[in-house]
Amino acid sequence: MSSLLKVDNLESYIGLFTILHDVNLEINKGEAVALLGRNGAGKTTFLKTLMNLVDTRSGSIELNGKSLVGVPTHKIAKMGIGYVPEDYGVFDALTIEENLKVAMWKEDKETLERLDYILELFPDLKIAYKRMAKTLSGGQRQMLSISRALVNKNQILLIDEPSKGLAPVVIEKLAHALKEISQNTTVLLVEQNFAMACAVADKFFIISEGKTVESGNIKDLMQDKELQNKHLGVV
Amino acid sequence: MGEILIETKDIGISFGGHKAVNKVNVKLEKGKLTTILGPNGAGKTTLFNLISGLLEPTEGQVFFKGTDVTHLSPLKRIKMGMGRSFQLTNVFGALTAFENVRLAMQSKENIGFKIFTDHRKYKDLNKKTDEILEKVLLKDKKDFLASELSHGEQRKLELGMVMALDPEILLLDEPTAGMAIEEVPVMIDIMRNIQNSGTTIILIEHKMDMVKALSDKLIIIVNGMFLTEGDPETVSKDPEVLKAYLGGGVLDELAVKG
Amino acid sequence: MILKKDLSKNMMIFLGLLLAALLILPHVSTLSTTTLFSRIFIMAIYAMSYDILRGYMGFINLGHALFFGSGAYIVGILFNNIGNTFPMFMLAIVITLVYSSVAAFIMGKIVFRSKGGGAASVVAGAMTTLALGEIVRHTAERWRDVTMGADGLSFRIPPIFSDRTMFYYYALVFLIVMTLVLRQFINSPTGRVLMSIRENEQRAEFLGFDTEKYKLIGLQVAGIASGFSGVMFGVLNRFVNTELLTVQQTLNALLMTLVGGTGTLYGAIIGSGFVNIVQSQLLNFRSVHPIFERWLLFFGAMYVIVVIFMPKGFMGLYYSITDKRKAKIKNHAIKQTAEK
Amino acid sequence: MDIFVTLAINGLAQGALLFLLASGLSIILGLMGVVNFTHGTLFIWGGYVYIWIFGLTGSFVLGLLGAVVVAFAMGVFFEKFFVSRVYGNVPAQILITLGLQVIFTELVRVIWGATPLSIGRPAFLAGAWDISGVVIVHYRVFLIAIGLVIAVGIHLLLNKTKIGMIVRAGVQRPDMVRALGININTYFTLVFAGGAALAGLAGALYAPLVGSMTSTAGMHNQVLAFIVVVVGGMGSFIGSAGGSVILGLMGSGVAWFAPGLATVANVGLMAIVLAFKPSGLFGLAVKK
Amino acid sequence: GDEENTEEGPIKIGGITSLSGALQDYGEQMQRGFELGLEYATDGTMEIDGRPIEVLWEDTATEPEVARERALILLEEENVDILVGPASSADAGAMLSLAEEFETILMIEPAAADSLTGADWNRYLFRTGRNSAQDARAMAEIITNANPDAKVATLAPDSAFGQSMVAPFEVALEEMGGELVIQEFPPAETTDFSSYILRIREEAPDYAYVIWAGANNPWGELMEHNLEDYGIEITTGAPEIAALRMMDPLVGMTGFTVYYHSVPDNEVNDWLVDRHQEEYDMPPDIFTSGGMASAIAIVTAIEENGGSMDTDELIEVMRGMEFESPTGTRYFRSEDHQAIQPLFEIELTEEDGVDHPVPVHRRTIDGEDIAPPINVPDGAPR
Ligand SMILES: Nc1ncnc2c1ncn2[C@@H]1O[C@H](COP(=O)(O)OP(=O)(O)OP(=O)(O)O)[C@@H](O)[C@H]1O
Ligand SMILES: Nc1ncnc2c1ncn2[C@@H]1O[C@H](COP(=O)(O)OP(=O)(O)OP(=O)(O)O)[C@@H](O)[C@H]1O
Ligand SMILES: [Mg+2]
Ligand SMILES: [Mg+2]
Repeated sequence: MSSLLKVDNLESYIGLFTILHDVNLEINKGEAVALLGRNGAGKTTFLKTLMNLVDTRSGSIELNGKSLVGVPTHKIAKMGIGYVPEDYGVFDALTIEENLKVAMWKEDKETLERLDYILELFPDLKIAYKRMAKTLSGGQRQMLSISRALVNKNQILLIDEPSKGLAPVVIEKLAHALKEISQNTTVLLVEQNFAMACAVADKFFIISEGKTVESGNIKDLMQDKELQNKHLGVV
Repeated sequence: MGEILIETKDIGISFGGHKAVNKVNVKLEKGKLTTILGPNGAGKTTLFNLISGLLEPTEGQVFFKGTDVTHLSPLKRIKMGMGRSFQLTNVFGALTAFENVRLAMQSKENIGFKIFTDHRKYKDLNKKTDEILEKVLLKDKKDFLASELSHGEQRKLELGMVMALDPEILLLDEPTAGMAIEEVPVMIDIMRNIQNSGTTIILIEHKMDMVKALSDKLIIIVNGMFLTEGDPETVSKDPEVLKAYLGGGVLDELAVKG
Repeated sequence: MILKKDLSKNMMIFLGLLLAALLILPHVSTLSTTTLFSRIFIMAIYAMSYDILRGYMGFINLGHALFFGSGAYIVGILFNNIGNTFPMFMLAIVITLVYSSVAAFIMGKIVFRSKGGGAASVVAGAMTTLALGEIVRHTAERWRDVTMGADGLSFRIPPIFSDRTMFYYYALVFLIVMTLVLRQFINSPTGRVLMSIRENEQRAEFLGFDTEKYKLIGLQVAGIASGFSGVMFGVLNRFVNTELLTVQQTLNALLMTLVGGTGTLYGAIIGSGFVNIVQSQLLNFRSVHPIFERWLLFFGAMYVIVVIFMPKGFMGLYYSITDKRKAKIKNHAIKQTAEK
Repeated sequence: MDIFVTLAINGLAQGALLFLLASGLSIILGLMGVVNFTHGTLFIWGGYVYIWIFGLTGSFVLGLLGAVVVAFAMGVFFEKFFVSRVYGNVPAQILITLGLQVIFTELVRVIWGATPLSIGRPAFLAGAWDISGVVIVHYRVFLIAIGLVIAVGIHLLLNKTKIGMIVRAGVQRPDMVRALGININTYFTLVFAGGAALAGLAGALYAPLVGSMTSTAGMHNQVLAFIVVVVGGMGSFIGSAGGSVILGLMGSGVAWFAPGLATVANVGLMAIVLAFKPSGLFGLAVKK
Repeated sequence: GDEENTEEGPIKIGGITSLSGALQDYGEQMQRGFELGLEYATDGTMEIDGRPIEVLWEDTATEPEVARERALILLEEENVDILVGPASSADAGAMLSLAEEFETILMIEPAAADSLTGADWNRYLFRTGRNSAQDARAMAEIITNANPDAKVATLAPDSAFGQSMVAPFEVALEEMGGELVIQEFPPAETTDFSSYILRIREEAPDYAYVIWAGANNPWGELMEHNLEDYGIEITTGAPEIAALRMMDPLVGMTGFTVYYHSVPDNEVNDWLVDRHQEEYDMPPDIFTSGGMASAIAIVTAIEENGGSMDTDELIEVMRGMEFESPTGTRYFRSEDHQAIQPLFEIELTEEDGVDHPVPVHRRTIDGEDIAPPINVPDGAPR
């Protein structure tokens, strides 16, 4: 398998704060990877750094061998990255339909098929299709945010805590869907819900204090209670 | 049944044609921890909004401590002893974590409109604020601006603020969404303590472990309508609840299969 | 006083020296410089009052000049119609106090009707206050018998104020007193609540603060301070016209606070000094080079430069230095949480 | 009776003029949320460029075109180098655009002098019909027509393309729009410049109407444009059109029935509308 | 008026007017006129009795506070002997008390508000320019001269300017036998005058006296509504050239003017027109003539005072003093220091090669006939 995303010695900062100190990771095509770590460890900041929403100080990020450092966000996205931010990033003043439309790169048959698939997955959105996004419930916002990242054909999906705020049934459905999607599209998942992470991912990385400290196969992590305890506090 | 703190009578609201909450009757008991469960978009947050006064119902009434508060402003209800947190993080971004909590404390202490005394003079207020920050694991970050906190940390701050408010009844809307799993037990502890100090808690939560560990009673809402209520064990086995909300617990299977 | 605690030793020394310098200034400078400084002091209070609204409440008031201009009118009309005596000045202060608080109350009741945040409501508030300010200006313009409209009302002042050097000291004392008062207000519990309202009004309400009342108080305090500075401005100029009630006059306050740094209170003082000195210097440069006959080009450029290169104003520059120190401590804290 | 017909027609024409004046601002303030104090300057630049080109070529159309092009270019310049740095920060927007306004208004004086320049109407639009006491001025009818064309055109542009929604989304969450692969900066620049061009067009059409252009005409007309947009409802282009017509007709009515109130009628209406319906008269009706 | 300064060094004149801002144009014209006036009055030497004249110009930016501050610099730092200006009445209002405080003469030109030589008068104020009341009386005189019991309507902007032009007109007209039947005050920024014009049309007066300054003007609409067909004659004061350019529709109208370069017939004006043409390649305008008048007045006064700059003496000399100007001889009325001056009845005519209607002289109205009422407050120290 060839490496899709490769990050070396990444250091990034917001204003006067250095948040990521030393992040290293490599993700191959077709993998589903979970990024784990405690609150404030720097997971979100890492995803934002990939999207160049947070500035890189040093180190390298490569997608398919092309450096992403300093590339404008919209160009990074167009390289085939779908991004679900932690705070949903829903456009309140637009309808659900418009939110999705804005996200679509083209409106060809394939995209529309994906749209159908999404609306099937989240029937809530279908019902509220013409409504302003600001009226959505917390969970519905999450659904919309995920949907927006799914309408395009991406190489890789960056998803920040998708299970947050979703009801168990929906999490289940989502996990299935992500699993399915990860057959064709690489998925990088930040999760606090360990079960969800395990259900979707094959590999994991753990970030602590702005550094990647552990990585490996997620099945091993499931077994390794000690490691879980050390970095995740899962009992 | 113990003393009823909050009661809704046929409460409902519709947005256009859509009935987000539909003739819901609930009784929330003093001293108990009640959890409201339901699928996404069921109307849980909307119910909170109706109870706390953020929205005015299109039908029905809300009673708080026996008084009809249906048309009272949120402010009046808060003054009567209601406190709530928000599902979408809602803190004062450009103020420090400390100031966020201190303000809640100030409100609780009812300092009133003092316009020419220094806020720093209220020493015990500051002390209590520190205590609360310690409880919600934010002691080290008290001088951080709220906007500089990570999402999980902001959730903790939000919790700290309502704790400082020390209301008689506390409405918590998914307080732990996005919090690290390691900290869930701490949160459970915090909530137990709050409850033990005599505060009634109403919780909206999707984390079933936590719900089961904490709740005295579950209320299930689906499609804006009351479905059922009861103790956690019974209700979580109710087939209808399983179907509408909990699903089949397939997640774990999936994970095992890889 | 808590002042002691807030200021580092260096700061105290600096302020002491500054005060000493200001005290001897009239004796070593020309009368026009003295007058320029009197104007700076008075405008500083006007700008500070604006900063309370803009910087601490997050409220853009485009009608703020109505307090300022009215203060000047009140004193002018009293002097002109009843007599230019000191008791009339005191009466003007009292009337301004009452007028400003009533006007602020009415303005607040209208503007604060609609709650909630977002750019749209900021603009709505700005436009409502603009309308109210314009209505007051038009009223003054129409009430020509008394106000003389745009041509302006010139009046005589009590002899006690007519010595410019003495007036300079009055203005300085006025500035110091008002700064302390406003500072105290900002640091009061009420002041803190205003800041929380700026950040998130709905949340403040759900913490149990009657936000509308707090905003009204904030607006009244700002209105009164602005009205007082208007009274002093009137006495300084011995002239008032409807120009003092225009949107431009409000925008001057906005400029001064932004130059100095919004939400810092003292920034307004620096801003007033900077803006007034720049304007006066640009006019002085006329004789240096004809390009300064088009001084407005440079004045306009100042607005642009400030916003682009000093978005947080002079105080922002100052704080960014102290912030670097704080950042270190915070960086440390980030690590610590992570370690736990 | 003939008086009322005259007043109604004049009111409508006045509405059309207001609409032209406000259309650019409606986009910039309503859609992008930018409090743009360069509007008045763009407006007078439009007028001066029109007079200048009309003087050179004698062509009405070339004059308008020149005004639009120059204003568009100024819009690009303003947005790219200045306004783009202050999105979401209303006070900074006010100041930076105010600074540009001061500079560019002064430049007008440097280039064309402070003296008002007079300009006639093109021959084919001069004159009026006098139908038994009802006076209908050709140029005003022309304004109504242009106003309609622009209203419909821009409305279609905003609603049949993604531009409108992308800009609205970008105002709220520029980072997220970028993360969806859209170069929001370009959209902002183009939309701002589009609004600027409309301001320039308004200036160019205004000059022949009042017969002159002066460097001080900007501020008042700018405030007027703000009033129209706010009364009509921010964010709704059609709302601005409605607001213009209402203000135009009200202007005629007030001038006839209560001329003493004419100076405060506009701001007064705005204050009342904002106090009772902060979203503007058409704020909700259009955006469902 | 500083004593030390009296005998040695140059005579310092502080010129303070609008060199930027709304009235920049007026200020610049006045500045040119003033400098040319000095040249004329000193025969090109720029000296009086061997003492050179130095003029220091300051810009009021057409803002009263700035005017005051700049005036203060002139008075205090530059120790000027006399101040001249400004263009805006508000700027002048802000400077009045300084003249008194520094005991220095302020020669007002061309600010026109009546109150400057009326209610707000103090002994240091002189005005070479005409005030609103003189305009008003000229207009009333012209109208009643043609039609002794004329019914008149006024159309003026709803501003200090408009009101201050109409109020004295009403008094003057009534006094001269006419009747002011309707006053219309559209907002200064009006672009649609139809309501106001229609109301005037309904009232059917003999004359409509239109007072308008500003870019948006009612001329076109007045013509469109065919007032002439309703027997209403439009009249106004012919303004500066830039504003005349907008008055094409009014060709044929009779009115008054303060100055137009081809109207007065005297040698001062001939000199001014030639010299101005030479220097600036265009004819002088209204405020150029005013500027020149004020320069001549100042030089005349100093010369008559034997070169002394003593303020009190100058005031004495100037009271009742006659001086030349491009519009003929003027004198300062001793009661209120207002220059009494002739104005002109003119007719607007089309002239080949000129891009605006040209005011043609019909009659000179004697200054005495249109002398404004004296409104100096009773107790004011003289
Ligand atoms: N704007 C900011 N300014 C300063 N520090 C920040 C800012 N945003 C985040 N941080 C700090 O960076 C660290 C990492 O934050 P980040 O949001 O990446 O954490 P996270 O791993 O996503 O946590 P969570 O699970 O709570 O979402 C935190 O300590 C936080 O305080
Ligand atoms: N203003 C509104 N207009 C129209 N529909 C609305 C409005 N507000 C809420 N809704 C709808 O009402 C329903 C209930 O929303 P609510 O936020 O109460 O859900 P919830 O139970 O809290 O869900 P979640 O678990 O996702 O937070 C949702 O379908 C939502 O889309
Ligand atoms: Mg995170
Ligand atoms: Mg919810």
